[in-house]
Amino acid sequence: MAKRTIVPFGPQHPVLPEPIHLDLVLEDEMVVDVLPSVGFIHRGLELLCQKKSFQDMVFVAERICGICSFIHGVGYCQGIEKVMNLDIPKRAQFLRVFWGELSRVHSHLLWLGLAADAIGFESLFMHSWRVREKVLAIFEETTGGRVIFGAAKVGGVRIDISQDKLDQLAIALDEIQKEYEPLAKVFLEDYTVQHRWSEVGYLSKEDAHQLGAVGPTARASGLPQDMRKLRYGAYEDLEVEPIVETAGDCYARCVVRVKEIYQSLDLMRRVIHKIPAGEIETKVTGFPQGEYFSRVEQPRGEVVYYVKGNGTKFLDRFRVRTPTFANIPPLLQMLKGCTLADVPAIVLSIDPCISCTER
Amino acid sequence: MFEDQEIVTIERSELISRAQKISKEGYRLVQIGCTKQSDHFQIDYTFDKEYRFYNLRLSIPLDHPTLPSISHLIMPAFLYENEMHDLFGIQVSDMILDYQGKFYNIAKKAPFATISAADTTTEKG
Amino acid sequence: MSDILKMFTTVIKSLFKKSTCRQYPFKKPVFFDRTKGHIQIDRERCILCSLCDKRCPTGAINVDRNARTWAINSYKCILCFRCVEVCPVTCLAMQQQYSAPEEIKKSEVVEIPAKAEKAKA
Amino acid sequence: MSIKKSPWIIHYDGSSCNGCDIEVLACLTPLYDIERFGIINVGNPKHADILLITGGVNQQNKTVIKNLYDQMAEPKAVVAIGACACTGHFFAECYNMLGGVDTVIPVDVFVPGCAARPEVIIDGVVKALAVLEKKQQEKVTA
Repeated sequence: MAKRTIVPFGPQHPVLPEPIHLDLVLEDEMVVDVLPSVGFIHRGLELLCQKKSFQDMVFVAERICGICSFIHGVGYCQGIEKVMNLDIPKRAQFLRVFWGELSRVHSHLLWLGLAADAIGFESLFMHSWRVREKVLAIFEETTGGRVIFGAAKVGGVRIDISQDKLDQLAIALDEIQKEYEPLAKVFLEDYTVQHRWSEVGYLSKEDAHQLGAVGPTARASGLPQDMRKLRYGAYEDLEVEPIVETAGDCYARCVVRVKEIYQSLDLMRRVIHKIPAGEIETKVTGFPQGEYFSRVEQPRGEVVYYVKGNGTKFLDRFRVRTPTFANIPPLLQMLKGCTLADVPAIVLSIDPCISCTER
Repeated sequence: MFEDQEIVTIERSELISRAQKISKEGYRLVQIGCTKQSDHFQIDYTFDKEYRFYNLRLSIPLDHPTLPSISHLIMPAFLYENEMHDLFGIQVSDMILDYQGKFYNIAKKAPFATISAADTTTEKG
Repeated sequence: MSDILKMFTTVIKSLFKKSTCRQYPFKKPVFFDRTKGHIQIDRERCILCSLCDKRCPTGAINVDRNARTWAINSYKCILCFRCVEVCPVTCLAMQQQYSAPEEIKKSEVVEIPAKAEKAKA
Repeated sequence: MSIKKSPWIIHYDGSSCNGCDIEVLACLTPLYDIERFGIINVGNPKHADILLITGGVNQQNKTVIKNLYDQMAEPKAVVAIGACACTGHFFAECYNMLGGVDTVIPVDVFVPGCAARPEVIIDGVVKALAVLEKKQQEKVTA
């Protein structure tokens, strides 16, 4: 038997923008066991619900994570809206989908860049982020913020986009797609990318289900699982088909994300086409009483918000289960049996968002 | 559109058998969550199968919070159980991986259980 | 062969294309109408109602009625727009220019002239 | 002199929400591209002159930040980026947070914003250069 060594990975590591610590047990070059330790970003923000009113909690929810900030806000608002039996105007719901899908494009482009960087493909990283800046420009133009924009609100959205602006945005989306196409071609066809990711970090369909994988990680292993199929909000009027790959390796996870960007761009065009005129928010009176598990689909997968109100302006409990938390057990499974050199690529392939995970 | 959510209340002794049954039926574990109530801890085990939401709920007393682990049946449960131990001080027995309270490494022990809503309400106005 | 040709066309195109870079700080930053920069107060109109102080989720705004001052700590402000929404006399506004980095944290204190209140009342 | 022409930076994510982190990364990418000024993001604290910290300090990463700071060579400057790193804003009330970065290590420049814009981050780094210069002169005269 080969000699066992323990290699610490993180928390400050060149390939990781965020701190996570893994103890890798190695036999020669092979990883045989992994022990994760988390908690570097644990802030304890769930307990803030006892200090901030339920309307201020939207700002806290948006700061769970800066990448999928808007969807966090929307998920929280949906939970409160169900508890309070609020009827949200259709226009607000469509705007939520618009910004939500735009966030997905931004998040996936960001991931594609980081993943390219992890395999040493520097120019691809730069090009992904160049296209991503165009998405951020749309955010800034419509809401005023580049990454965290505080557009969600209990009862609707805070800012409207005029019809003229929406028509202009349709053109901007076409431009983004035009710039994105050659980039996507590199991810789908380039030899380097395929060579580095094919058959690395394999996760079978059974394991993915058993270990509770969510989002692109699950879809790349052949599980058609997408919470947008629950048809919450405006997804009631917008049909979404989950994008599924069956290979189950890092490359399949990349392909899922590359294709989801096209899907999101398409969804946004449908939103611009279908969006009805009208109010953007309903007046909120009273305080939430009751409980609800709100489930929405984030760029990284399914996220669950549990809100429990007790009839005062402070909530009893606010709990978030974020997609990366659910993806840690599949990650441990993928890492077993890989080589040390593949660890960064595999860790990045689940799109880890540590500040979500530890809250 | 809001989904229908089935919440079933069970006893602590039933937990293992119910969890075994439901994971055999092909449900996946979505989350395990804990909520502190005035006289008990409310524990939620959430499962999902093809977008069907199913929740097992049980309550355990505040002064003697113990739970059997389901992590040898459903592996991902160990993360949530360690989390519950660190945040609420719930003793979970026989976890497949026990961090011994070092999961989140919080200076204060079981913050969610010791802080009550009354003494933290500091917001102005 | 065709690959090399393709490469050269890309290189030559890139050589003559306009730079993507915004060339900050040599050129001025690009702002949009809605860009969130910092909160500005119109001191002539402020009535010291201290609603913004109460509603601010982070406690960045401090209103002192006795000293007649309105202070904002831009290192606490999260640009959530809340104060602008609640202000009854709309004397607060979001400006596009961001607040500059400093070596010491200090609040920006604005004194509210007394005559403004009389004029309002 | 050479430091001023080409400072190397190291970035550590305290307990931030990622918002400021991706803006720090955005500074390195084509639209803002601070490599124009010879600024390089490195992974090793021993190579770095400026430490960029996003997010506040909590119980667990307190020691990590201290270690990173101690491992950097003199002269060094610390830039706290975003409202969390400056004061902790509403997260300062959380049970696990100590507050801003200045509770653990001395901070030279505070960059406001939530999330801080790339332009402000560039301004902050430029300001840190002046601090570095001053520190170096003090070191020479001492």
